[in-house]
Order: sequence, then structure tokens, then C-alpha cells
Amino acid sequence: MDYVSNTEQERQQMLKEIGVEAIEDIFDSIPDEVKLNRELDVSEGMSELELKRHINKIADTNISLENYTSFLGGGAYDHYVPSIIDHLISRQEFYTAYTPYQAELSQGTLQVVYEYQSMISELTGMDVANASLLDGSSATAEAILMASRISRNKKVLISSALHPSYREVAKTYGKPKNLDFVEISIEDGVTNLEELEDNLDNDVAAIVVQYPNFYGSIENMEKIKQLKEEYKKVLLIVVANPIALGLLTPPKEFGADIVTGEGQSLGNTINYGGPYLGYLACINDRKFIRQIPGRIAGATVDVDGNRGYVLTLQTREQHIRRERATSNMCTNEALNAAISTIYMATMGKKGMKEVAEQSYKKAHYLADKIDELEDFEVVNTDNFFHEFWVKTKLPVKKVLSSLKEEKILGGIDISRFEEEEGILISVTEKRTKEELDNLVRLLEAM
Amino acid sequence: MDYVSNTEQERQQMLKEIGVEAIEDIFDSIPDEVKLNRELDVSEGMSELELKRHINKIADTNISLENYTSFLGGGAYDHYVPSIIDHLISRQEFYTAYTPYQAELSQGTLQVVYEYQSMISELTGMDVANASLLDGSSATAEAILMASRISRNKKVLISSALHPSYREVAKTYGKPKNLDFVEISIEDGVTNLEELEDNLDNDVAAIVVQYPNFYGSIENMEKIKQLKEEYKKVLLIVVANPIALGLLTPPKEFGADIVTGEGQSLGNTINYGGPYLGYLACINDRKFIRQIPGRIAGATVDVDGNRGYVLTLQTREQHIRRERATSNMCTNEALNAAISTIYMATMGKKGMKEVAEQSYKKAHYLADKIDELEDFEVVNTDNFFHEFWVKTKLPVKKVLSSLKEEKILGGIDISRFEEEEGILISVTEKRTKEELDNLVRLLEAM
Amino acid sequence: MAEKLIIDYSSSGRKGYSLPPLDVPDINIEDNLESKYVRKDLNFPEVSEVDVVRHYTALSELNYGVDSGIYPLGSCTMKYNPKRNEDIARIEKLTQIHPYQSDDDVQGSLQILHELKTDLAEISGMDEMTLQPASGAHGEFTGLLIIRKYFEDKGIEKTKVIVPDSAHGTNPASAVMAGFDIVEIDSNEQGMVDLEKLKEAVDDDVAALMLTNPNTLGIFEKDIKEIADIIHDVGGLLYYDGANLNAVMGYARPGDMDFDVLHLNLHKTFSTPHGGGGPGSGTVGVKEFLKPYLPRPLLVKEEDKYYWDYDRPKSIGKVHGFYGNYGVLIRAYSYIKTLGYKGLKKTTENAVLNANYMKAKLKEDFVLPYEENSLHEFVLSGIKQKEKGVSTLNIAKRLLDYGQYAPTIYFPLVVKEAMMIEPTETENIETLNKFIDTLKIISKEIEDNPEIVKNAPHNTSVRKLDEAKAAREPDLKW
Amino acid sequence: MAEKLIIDYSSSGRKGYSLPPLDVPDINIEDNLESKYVRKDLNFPEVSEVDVVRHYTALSELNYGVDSGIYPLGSCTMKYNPKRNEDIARIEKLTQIHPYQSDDDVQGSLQILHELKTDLAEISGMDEMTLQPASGAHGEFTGLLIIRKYFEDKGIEKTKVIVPDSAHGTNPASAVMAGFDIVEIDSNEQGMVDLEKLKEAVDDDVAALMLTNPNTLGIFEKDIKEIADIIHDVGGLLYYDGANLNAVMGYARPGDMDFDVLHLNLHKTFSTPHGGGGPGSGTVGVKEFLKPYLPRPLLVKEEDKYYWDYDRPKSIGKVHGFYGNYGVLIRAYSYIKTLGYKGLKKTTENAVLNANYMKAKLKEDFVLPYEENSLHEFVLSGIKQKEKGVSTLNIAKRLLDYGQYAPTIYFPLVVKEAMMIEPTETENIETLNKFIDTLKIISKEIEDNPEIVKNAPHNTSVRKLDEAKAAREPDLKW
Ligand SMILES: Cc1ncc(COP(=O)(O)O)c(C=O)c1O
Ligand SMILES: Cc1ncc(COP(=O)(O)O)c(C=O)c1O
Repeated sequence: MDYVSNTEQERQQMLKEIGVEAIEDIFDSIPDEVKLNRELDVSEGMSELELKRHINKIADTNISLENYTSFLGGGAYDHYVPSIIDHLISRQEFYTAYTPYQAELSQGTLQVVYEYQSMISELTGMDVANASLLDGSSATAEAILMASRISRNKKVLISSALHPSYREVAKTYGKPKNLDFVEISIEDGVTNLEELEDNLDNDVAAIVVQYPNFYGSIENMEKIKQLKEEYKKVLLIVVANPIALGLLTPPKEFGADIVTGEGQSLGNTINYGGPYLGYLACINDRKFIRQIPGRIAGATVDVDGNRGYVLTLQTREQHIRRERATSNMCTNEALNAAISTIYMATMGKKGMKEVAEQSYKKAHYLADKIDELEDFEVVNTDNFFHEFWVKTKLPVKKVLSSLKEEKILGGIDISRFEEEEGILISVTEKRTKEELDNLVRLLEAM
Repeated sequence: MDYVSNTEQERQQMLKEIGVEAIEDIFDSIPDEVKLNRELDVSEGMSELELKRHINKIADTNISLENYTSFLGGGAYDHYVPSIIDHLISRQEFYTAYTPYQAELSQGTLQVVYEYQSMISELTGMDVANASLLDGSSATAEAILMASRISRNKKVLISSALHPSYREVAKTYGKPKNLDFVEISIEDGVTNLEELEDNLDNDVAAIVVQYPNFYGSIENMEKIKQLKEEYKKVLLIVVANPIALGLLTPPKEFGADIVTGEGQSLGNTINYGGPYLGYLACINDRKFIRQIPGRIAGATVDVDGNRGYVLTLQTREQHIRRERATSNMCTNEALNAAISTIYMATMGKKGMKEVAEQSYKKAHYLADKIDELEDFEVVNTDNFFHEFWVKTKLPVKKVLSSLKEEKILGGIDISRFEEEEGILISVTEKRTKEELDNLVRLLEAM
Repeated sequence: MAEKLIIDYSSSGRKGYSLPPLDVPDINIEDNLESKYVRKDLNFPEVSEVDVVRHYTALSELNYGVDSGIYPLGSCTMKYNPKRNEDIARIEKLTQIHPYQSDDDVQGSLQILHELKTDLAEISGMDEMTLQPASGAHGEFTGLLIIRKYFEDKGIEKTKVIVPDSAHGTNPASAVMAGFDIVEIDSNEQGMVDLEKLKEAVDDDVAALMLTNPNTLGIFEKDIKEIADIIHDVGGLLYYDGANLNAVMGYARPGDMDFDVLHLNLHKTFSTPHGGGGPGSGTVGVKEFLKPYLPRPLLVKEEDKYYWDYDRPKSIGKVHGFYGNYGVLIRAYSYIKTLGYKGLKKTTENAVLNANYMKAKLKEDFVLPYEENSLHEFVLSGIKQKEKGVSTLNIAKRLLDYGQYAPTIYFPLVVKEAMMIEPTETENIETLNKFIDTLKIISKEIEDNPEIVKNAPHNTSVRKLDEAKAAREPDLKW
Repeated sequence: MAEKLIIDYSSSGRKGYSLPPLDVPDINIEDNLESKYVRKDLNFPEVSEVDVVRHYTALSELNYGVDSGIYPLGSCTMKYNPKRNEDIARIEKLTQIHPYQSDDDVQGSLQILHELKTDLAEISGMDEMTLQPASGAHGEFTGLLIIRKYFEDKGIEKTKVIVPDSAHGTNPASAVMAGFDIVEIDSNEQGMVDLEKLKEAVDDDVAALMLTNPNTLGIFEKDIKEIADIIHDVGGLLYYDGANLNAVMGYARPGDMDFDVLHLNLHKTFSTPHGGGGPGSGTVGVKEFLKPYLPRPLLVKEEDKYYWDYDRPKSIGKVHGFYGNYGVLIRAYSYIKTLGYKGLKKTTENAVLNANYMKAKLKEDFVLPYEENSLHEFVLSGIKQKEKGVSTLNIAKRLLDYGQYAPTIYFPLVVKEAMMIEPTETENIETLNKFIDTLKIISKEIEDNPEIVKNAPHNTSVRKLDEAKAAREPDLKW
């Protein structure tokens, strides 16, 4: 099976027009020494029916959230995704389109990006947002690079309560630029602010904290704001879960200069980690806007004075500025941004709040119950959003594997990141009281 | 949860415009004596998430063809449905549209119907087809009523090898018109043509045979044609499986005046029996065309001379002719007809043939193997298309229930129709050799 | 804009499908099958998958759906079709089941169907329902056959069905198919059944009166109890055409109005998509005494087990090859479960509110032939505009130019130049205002520049189509 | 035609979502959370489900997708996106898995990913692949970090990356992000790497040369082996930008051309949809000696078990939070399994055939700056038309008026008034002819009536947009 339309006869006709005898002739420009003189060692093609059977059979060996109750989070959250989203982004006009190079025939995509930027700005409290980056981790890395360019500094104070993978990606990105990452340790599940203070000086490019942080805790943002404000050049980067911002005060109010993070929780399916989308927003300052990585859509008018949308401020970008671009970003996560746009529009003012509040209340209900159990202790009982850190005297691996036998994915074994121990439990609005009580019952019985 | 857009404030504003105080006031025109003075005894509404969980839980108790191998047919066939069909008919412009009353804003639907009529005509060999009827059984009934109106006769010779449910529906429809159904018995899985001949006279409105018939057999169509031609007024109605017509000679060549049947096999999912679609096609004769039930689309031109499509010959229909209409047909099975249109276009000249041939070959492979088994005998070994009648000394119910334990739906227990005994086994191109061999192995071991 | 026919994309040798290779030993079919049964050729398109996708995508763009905007077809209840219902109707465990699987195999589906019919019976006030009829008209036919069979069973001969002049065309057509003669009665000045005329028309031959309530003018027949008595007094039955149930859910039930038989159009009130003309579902409800006559099989629940009961000796027989339009029924179930009793009532309230709001706003510009309280829909007359030489048809076509669908026109027949408007509850005040404003603009155009309306539509993919030519020179296939 | 913003549909109190009621005991959040952390308000739209559906449906109608027609963007490989791949990427057993489930839980998905990377390695001639990069540029960055790390590990200092002037902007941008200095070299008269200039540019500081082959003019760098030798001789490495792999599948492999590192754009060659600008996938392949430096974790198969290997001390580290754009990878897998080795080769053949056919037909009307054999794409110049005062931008906009998308314009930079045309294999001779004819019509319009071209587009939902104003007075949110 292939997707070639032309028939043999049509091919012959075309070859004649071109003036060659056979298709192979056109490939004559490839020297023999690099020509492949065998068939590719790839399997035979399949009909659609065989393909579906083949893949379904493989897929069936997965254990999936369809029939397992999940308490896994750690940057990928199992929130409810309204039906209409997939119906809308399945319109071919959206999902098969390219980057809107011809704005006049791409107003759909462009307006969606503009709406996305508007809602991300509102949610974070910031003034300007871009059209998306590749994921939360790389967006964090890009934000750090951006901060370093703006402040012309290389030292980055990064909270150890920032997602371990985000820290790793940030370092991968920062290394070629000789960024100097200072990891601020954690205490009781939050960043040690004394240590932060000790390391602060005017050589610091940025402070990077997560809100809520990797362990689910809400940092002392007010204190961070105070610290930051003592040093004019230091930027504050807040990596925020946008769902939490339905309930929590926007980072802007705590002095954030750049807010970034993972947009998955806004309507994107869990999908084993991708495609997700990184969002990035900053304050309204020319120095900042000129340094934003990635695409930005803006409103303008056409020759008749009618409103329309275009990609704008492109002189930051690689296709114009090449080696002087703010980033190499080209393809981003436009369809995921469209998903998040439709999600935010559907949930709206009330729904964004309700999702956050329900997640909060259910998580706290569960944490309180678990904290009462003898063998378990919640590290951050009070100050978490919808994810919390449980320590236990029992072997974590055994706890989680017994739960799996009961069709429960009980949380993340924190030791997988080789820094701390315990279980990271995440609760979204999808979890029912019955599921929470069941988990408590099982833990109690261990 | 509901789908009402207006807010309470908007409702108040509207009430003011109307000039009433409360919504209830508008319902004052309903006399108290018939007003419901309690709430409906229907459950509380559900959010989308609850709904999906609720229904999935119920659905999980079904045994489905997803993981059972099915040899069930009997008018509902498990052919392969190409992916693109659902993508295309899921475009809201198709599936949420009404009957194309405003032709100028419904050219999509209308052209699809025109293409459907064209391909149904070609497939059956007939000259004119309508836009669809409710299903195969009611289409057969409508064809019989149509034949009776044309011939002005009441006697209908109906083959007992016509699907039992179709015969029942035909009688339900025929009774108020005092049609006189004479059932012609079967012999070796085909219609007893001597008996047919004996009953033929000039009072007969129509002969009704199925092609292939309920037992899968291909009737002696040539003989039927000869018999029919001896009586000028007698019409021949052929109820045909359109998939079979990819391989079999079109009924027109055997003298059919009306060809009708079930269109499900053309790309419609099995869906527990509906929605399916009845198709109906006839010869190009004014007397016939004037008597066609249901809608018909036709090509015409607009005021600028450009080609376009409309519903036409509407003076046959209920909304114009009311009690003098050819039928009460209003809503038909337009979306299913669209599915079948896309199916026929996708399969095309070669695919229609290949599906039919593969089904034929696989069915014959299986029948030959089963016929070799000691306890089983195929009634119609040679002359069937893709479905055959197996008799067995073993208790049919036990045979089928043991197969079910092996995740096989082994066929239809013919005794459910209270006429004959045995198993009706259907094989489509989807069944693999492995599945066929496995069935044989299991039957052999019984 | 025009899109050619799929056959015109054909190119010999192109393929749009793929099948697994034949895995049983190949045979020469003509060795088995006499060659006269082997088809010689099939002139079908030969196109690629891309061709098919692009062609039908292009055709879809020539259409207008509910997601495109308001669809105010009176009597058609073109409400929003919830996307979640589409998802649910595609759950494989629900769709991948064969109608001849045993009842044990499909208890889940039978539970859904049983809960659905129980809810529908409660909503309409009936005692039992069949899910078999596949459309409203099919439901009417089924209902009338039940009436016929009932009288036959009782040994009573009845030949006539009374139908008001405002009735939908399917009513008389169905009654004729069920073997009855039609007696049409005129409406009174308020657009309702004229009790005097009804009394005159009624005699012992009357098997049934068919009524929709509110009627096709959107007006509730307030004398319904008296009407029922008149019919019942001569031993006749009352048939309810459920096309307008959206006007009364939670407020009144046909069963309580003494209707004996009814059908419900699930593709109207219960939000299942119209699909460009179908599929629908016209489930039929009856009062207890008519239960024996329902089509077979009937879905029965016994001690938490569901099964199809075929042993129904008095049944009219089957009206559908299987059990009805199952996929449509699943969607209706999903809708009712979503709304619950509160949502159903709110639906009706807002359908009625929206219609009355539009009526209040539009009656200045168009003649409102019946001032009566109307519920979920109302009928305007274009006679004033007709005086300027502009017909209701012209107005309808002009609406298309403004990117909005037109109301039902020239129905009911009792209103000249009728425009029958039913907004449904899923429209909001802005979309209503937009439609109202557009009609007002057109009304103004008729004053100032009637030609632009008379020659409409101008902006559609084709302009006004020649229907006479289509009928005179039928071109029904390529 | 214009569609207002979603916020402009907002009406206080409207709701488009539904959630189950809270089933745990309710608490007052402010009892737990200091009030300074509790958000005071959120100015988000308040709209109904119907509003959302209609709004985004309306927006979609202002867009053009591959199913709308030809999309001849050079370098972008806008081929048909098979619908079956969309279905497969939505199988719940594949999508409803969490990235922190144990490897044991997700052996099925890991098998798919492993088979995919094995196939991609075979197609491109590399020894090992990482699936982590989420776009082409991300792949370039990853590849260059690998090169950097390799030299670091070997203790060799290298600072420069050579990039031809015809290279895509991401090439130099990625190299700079990876900490290198850029040396740009001019192409020769045939549009290929100028060997003399290359030799001049090369020295011991050169870490890598980045090349795409065929290059952005669609021309195969026939001296590739010599180029490789020049680079390898100074200890540098060869980087292959895989954006143009559609030109050579089954005919030649970058690995056999002595490239050491490459990325593949699965959203080009392997048919995954572009989504209006993403998501994509830029999987990176390397030769054996670079394997230790690949991002961690690396997918490994051991005795029929698949697992993520994190224990990779020489790795550059992670470049993605999880494992890459899994949903895109699933689609690419589905595509490769569908085509098989024969289909892949046929794909390339027809992509090349289509491009050469168009080139043959269009070179009469437009200047063809490089006569060389080109493969899957070619670049025309609008300089002749420019003399009449009509720019390539004008021509592009005029194409939109004819309902077709425009080619890539003003790229590569080496061609003045460039139009870079890549039809892909999924177009057929009719759609090619239609596009060719349209360009010929426009070419004629430029002779006869250049104004109509200069003022294009005329038929789109908005006309030519003022980009300068957009940049001068940024309006980036509502
Ligand atoms: C009042 C009324 N009765 C009956 C019908 C017939 O219903 P259906 O189209 O489902 O056959 C309709 C549908 O238009 C109607 O409006
Ligand atoms: C030649 C070339 N290289 C690199 C890229 C960058 O790929 P991506 O957009 O996936 O980042 C592109 C895409 O346009 C390209 O055409």
C-alpha cells in the first residue's frame, strides 16, 4: 500500500514531458558510489486492515489508564479532556495545515494562536506570550537562555524543587552558553530560601522556581519576590502548572519576569509524554520582547482596513536572522496550542477555577487520610496544590507493585530521579472519592 | 448539564421583550388539566465524564466483534470499512445538516446523493435509483407495494429463501393493501422454481427473489427470467446484496424490474442492525419512476447556467401529495448513503471486485473443509456466494456455544427463524485463513 | 467553487483501497460459478485515497450544518448535536456487535435500550415503547398499524383517519399506507382544531385522529381533552405526532392528554444528528391496552436480564429488519442521561422562550396570522412582502446570502407564504438577534431594492436552481 | 467572513463545560491556603459548548489544509496525512499511558518505538537513533550537541560549524545554540557546495559541516564523498539535515554518504500532520562511535524486553522532558509499516517525478536559475516578472485567489525572487497540471494586467495584511 496517485500510464506520460526514458534516469545525479544497490531492509507494506490488527495486537500488551486508576503526575496530568476538543482539532483545515506562511489563507490558525497568547497572558498575569515551544522542559531552558541574554549574566540559581528533568534539560541547553547553574537545595519540600539568598548577587541571570514545585508544594513566593527585588538585574523565572493558576495567584504578582512551563494539563491527552507544549510569557518590555524565542502572532489590518492576523516580530527568528536569531525554533507545537486554546475557552472563567479547586480538595482529602496512616507520612501536608510527597517506612517499590495488582498506579517512585525518596502522588478532578478511599484502604492494609 | 446557551440574565431580558414575567407564563396556554405537576421520573443529569464512565461500564458487558471472530451474516456483514469514511462523514457539514431543503446551501449532500444513485444504478445494472429507504427489509416491502401499484395486481410470489425478516416486514406492509403473499418453498437451499411456475399467472404483481438468497445460494436467475417473461404484467423484484454484485452479473441482465436490498455491506459498521440503508433501483420507465418511493436527487442548472443538484420528481412525495403520495417516506438514511457512496468510490472498480472475490474464495475454502467433516454437511456446496448452510447431527446450540468459549461466533442458528435448521455461516474478506482453519479444527474436534 | 463528480476524477489503474492479500489457496471462480453469473464489468471510479478525501471534503464545504450557525427550520428542531454523543456512538464495544448475537452476549446494549425506552415512556406518558421504527413517518405507519390491528382484534371495522389541514404530509400518507381513508378537517381562526367541524367529521368509522400538540403552528390545542373525548366517544383512538415534543418536555405529556399512540422523532427532540436527511428514529409509544400489538420482538427485562420477546401472537409483525436504528438510539440515550429531568425541562423552557422572543421581535415586519400563544415555534406569513412581488421563497434564498439557513417555507399549508421558524434552545440571544436583524434587513431591501431579493441567492456556490428543468428532463445519474 | 474573538462571545454566567460534582467533603480553601496565594479573578471567556464549537469551526474554515488541495511549499514536504494514522494515534491503549509508568507496563509502546527507530536507522543508514527531539531544529541542536560532546570527550577543541549559504535558517541558529561559530560558504554556479571554497574554509577548528542532500535547491551534491573527505580529513564531522530525505528513500542513504549525524523530520518525509506549525519530530541518528553521546534515556532491547537506559555517563543529557513526541512517532510508525520498503522507494520516485514534471512545464514561464538535475523540488526565480514590477510575493498571493497554496518564497536566499516548489508524491498529474496552468495564467496576467496580481489576494477572507504595522505596533493579545 502506498499513497501515490499517479498510474503507470501517467508516469510514462510525465517522463516523456521531462524527456527521460525511465524514472531511474532522474536519479542519475546520485553518484553510483553512494547509491543503495539493494532494497531497504524494512518489512513488506501492509493493507489498512493488517496494519490495524498488527498495531492493536501490540497495543494490547500495554497497561493503560483506561482501566487502571492513576495517581501519576510529575509534569503529566490526567485531567478531563472535553469531547469537543478532538472533534474540532480533527478538522483537516487545522491539523493538516502548515505553519501559516500565507497569512491570508491561514487566518484560522493565526487567530487561534492569538487567542492562545491572550489566554496564556491572562492566566499567568503576564503581558506577552509566544505561540508555544516544544515542551515544558525546553521552554524552561529557553527562558533561562533568554534571561541570560537580557541580563548578560551566566549564573542561574535553580531550585532543586524544579522538576529533575527540567533541570537536566536546562543544563543541556545552558552548557554551550557556559551557564553556571547553582542548585538550591530543598527543605521540607520547598526551596531553601536562605540558601537562595546566600547565593544571590548581581551576577545572577535568573532565579528559577517552580509553582507549584515538583513535589507539589507552593513555594513562599512572596519571600522570593522580596529577595529578587533586591537585585535589579536578576530575573525571576517561574515555571508554573497552568491548571494550578485557575486557583493560585498569577506569578506576575510575585514579581515574575518570565513565566513558562508545560501546557499539557490544558486539554492534552497524556500520550506517554508527548506531543505536549511549552508556553512562555513575559513582561511588556522591549528588551524582553526582542529576546522571546519562537513564533508570535499579532493583529493587524488588511489593505481594506479589516482586522486580520499575521506572524510578527519575526526579526527574532532563525529564518530571518539565522545565526543571530534568539533561538532555532521553527516547528513548534501549534496543534497542542490549539487544543489548549479550545480547552481554556471551553472551561472558561468558572471551569478553570473548578478544575483547580476540585483537584486541590481531592488531593488534600487524600493526603490527610494518608498522613493518618502509621507507615506513611506526607512531607508537605499543608502547602501543596494537587500533588504531594509521601514518605514511608515500607519499601516503595513493593508498595507500588502491590497497588498495581489492584489496578492502581499509585504514584511516582521519587527515587527514579536519584535525589530523594518516597512517592509522589497526584490527584486530579477525575479521581473519585471511591478511588481515593480505596487507595487509603489498601495502603492501610500493607 | 444541558446545552442551553442563554444565561439567567439574558432570559430575563428576553422575557421582558416578550412581555411576560416568567417563563412559566408562556406555558399558560397549556390547560392545567394536562399539565404535569411533578418532575419527570428521569435520573439526574450527568457531566460528560460521568456519562462516559457510565456508558463504558455498561458497554464492557457486551461481547463484541473486537475480540471475537465472527461468522455471522444473515443480512448484516462484517466487511472491512476504510478509515477515511468516518473521517469524511464526521465533517459537521455532512452529519449535522438537515434534508437539503435549501438546495443552494446543500450542494454537498445533494451531489453525494446523485453520486450514490449513479453508483447504485451501475452496480445493479438499473437505470434509476432513489436516495435511500429505511433498511433492506422495508425497501423490499416498498418495492412490492410499488410493483403492486404498477401492475395493479395483489398477488405476490415470494421466495421462502428471502430473508425471513424481510418476508415478515413485507407482509406487515402488504397487509393493509390486501396483498396476497404466496410463499414459494425452497429445495436444496434455492427457490423451488417448479412451484414458482405453477403459481405464476397474470394476476401476479411480482416475483420476489433474493440474490444471493438468505442461505447464500445463487438462484437460477436465468430460469426465473424465462418464467417471468412469459407474463407481461408480472414484475421481477430482486433483493440483492450489493457486495455480491462486485462479482455477480447485475440483476438487470436477468430481467429485474426493481432491484432493492440492504446497503449496510457497503461500508456501514455492523452496529447491532442499524442505522443501515435500503436501496431501490428500477428500470427507466415513466410508469416506474412515477411510483418510486422516497427522495431522488437530480442534476439541473442555476440561473447562470451552472450545473447544480436538487431534490426532484417531488410530486411523488408526501409533502406535496400527502395522501396520494407513493409512500410516506420523509427522513431516510442519507448519512448511511453517504457512507456507502464513499465506500464505493474508495473501493472503486477493482476493489468492489476484489472484496467480492476474496469473500467468495474464503467462504468456499471454508465450506469445502467443513463439508469434509463427518458430522457436518454443507447444503449448498457449489452455488453460494459468501454464506452457506451447514447441517449437522450435533445439537446446533451446543456447537455454537462451544465455539463461543473459543471466542468464535460460529454462525446463525437457523432455527431462530422457526422454519429450517442448521447453521448459516458467512465469510467476508476480513476472515483469515488461520481463523478459518481454526474453526474447522474446532468443529472437527466436537 | 463547483466540484466535479467523483467519476470525473477516475484514471484507469488508480486505487484508493488496500486489502490483505488472499491467504487461502486461490481458485478460478469460473470453475465453480457458471460464467453467466460472473459480472463482466463495473464502471466504477478508479481514484486514489487522496482523491476521495479531497473530493468529499470539497463537497462538505458546499453544505451548511448546525455547527455553521442557526438552522431555524420549523418542525425540524435543528438543535446542536452534542459531540460526546458521537463519541459514545463509536465505542467499539457498542458498535461491533452483530444483530444475531445471542441476547446474553449483548446485555450491555440491551440495558441501554431498555433504559432509553423507559425514559421515553416516562417523558411522553406512555406505558410501553417499541424502538423499531427508523423515522418519524415510519413511526406513524407503525402506530397506525397498531390501531388497525387493535380494531381487527376487537372485531370492529374502522376505515377513517382524521387529519387536520395543518398536519404534516407524512400523517395522511402514513394513514393511507396503513389502509385508512383520510378525512381532512379545517383549522379554526385560532389555528386550532375546530371542535364543531371535528364533531361533524366524526362517526363510527373513525379509527383515529392524528394530531401534533402543539400543532404545526406552534400553538397548543387547549381543548385537547375535549377533542380526545369526541374521538374516544366513537371508539376511535388518538394518535400523537411527536415531532413537536421539544415544546412540552417536563410540562405536559401526550399520555396525560389522553393520546393512545405516539411516535417520537429522536432526531429532533433528542438531538441526534440529521445526517443530511437521515438516519432518524421514530420510536412508538402506546398505552397498556395496545401493548400486545407492538411490533415484534419487544425488549423485555426480567430479573435483571434483558431479552427480545418474539412470542407476541397479536403483534403487527416486524417493521424493520432488525431492532431499529440502534446507533441513533445510543445517541438519544446519551442525551437524556446528560440532561436528566432538569435539563429536559430547561430545554423545553428555552426552546419556547427563544421562539417567543423571535416572534415578538419579528411580528412588526411580517404578518403573524395567528396571534395565539405559541410555544417552541411560530409561523409568519410573507403576504405583505408578496404584494411587492417578493415571495417567501425569495426571502428564504436571500437569507442564504447572509450565511444563514432559511426557515421551513410554505408549510403548514393553512398559512399563505408561510415561514415556519423554530430556533431551538441551543441558540442564544446573539444568534437569534443576528437572524432577526437579517430578516429585518431583507424586509427593508424588499422596500428599497426588491430585485436583489427576487434574484437571490447571489453568494452561494450555485445560484437559484431550475427545479422545473430537473423534473422535466430528469438527470438522475452520471 | 471575519470571525470575532472567543472573548467577544462571552456572556457572564455562560458555561461550556461540565464536571462531576465534588464528592469529597468540601473545604474552604482559604482555611488552608494563605489568601495571598488565592487568585482573585480570571478574565476568561464565558461561553457555551455550542459557542465554542461554532467559533472554532468557523475559524477552521478560514484555513487551508492538505485535504483542501496542493500545498507545494518547498522544503516542507506537504504530503497527504493518512487518516488511518490518525485513528491509530488515538487507540486508547496507546494514548492513555503515563510517561512514568514502568517499562514493564508499556512494552507494546516500547516495541513500536524500537521498531520505528530501527526502521529509521535502516532508511537513513545510521547505527543508532534517539527519538527525543521534537522538531527538525531540535534535532539539529541535539545532533550538534552530540558532536560537541564527542570532541569534548576526546579532548579536542573545535569551534566552528560550516554552513552553505543555501542552508535553512535553523542550521546556523542551531549551531550557535550549540555553542559554535558559523562559517558560511557560497554555493558554486551549479548551486552546489563549491569545493574550492570549502577547502579554503576548512581548518582544524571545524567541528562539522551541515548539509542537506539534495540541497535546498533540490540538487544532489554529487561530490558528497569528496566533501566528506575534506571534512573528515581535518577531524570534523558531517551533519545531515534530513528535511529532504523524501528525495532519496531507497535510492541513497545519508549514512552511506559518510554523514556522521543526522536528523529526520518525521512531519515531512514520514507524513505526520503539521498541525498548523507543529507538533513534529526530529529524530536523530548517529554512527556507532557517537552512540555514547546520545541523549538519555536510550531505548534498548534485550532479549525481547524493551527498556529505557538511563545509565549513559557520556550522554549530552536530556533535551526533552519525557521521550519526545510519542504521538507523532506512532503516526510515523504506522506510515512506514503501511508502505514497506517498496512503498518507500515508490514514494521517493514519484516525489521526484512530480517535481521534475513541474519543472519541465514551468521553465518556459519562469527563470530556472539552476539547470542541474533536481530531485524532489526545484527553485524558480521571479526576476523576469519582477521587471514588470510584480514580485514573487505578489505571485504567491495571487495563487491564493485561485484557491491554491503558494510555494515557499524568498528561500533559499541564494536565488533572487525565489519560488521553491515541492509537490510531493501524493499529488497526481491533474493537480499538478492545475497548479502549472494557474502559474501560467498568472504569468499572462503579469503581461496583460499586472495590477490584479500586485493587489492580490482578492478572494481570501482578508486581503493583503499589513505586516509592518503588526511589527511596529504589536497587538499580541486581546
Ligand atoms: C410534524 C412532523 N411530523 C412528522 C414528520 C416526519 O418525520 P420523519 O422525517 O422522521 O419521517 C416531521 C418531519 O419533518 C414533522 O415535522
Ligand atoms: C531544510 C530544512 N531544515 C530544517 C528545517 C527545520 O525543521 P523544523 O521546522 O521541524 O524545526 C526545515 C523546516 O522547514 C527545513 O526545511
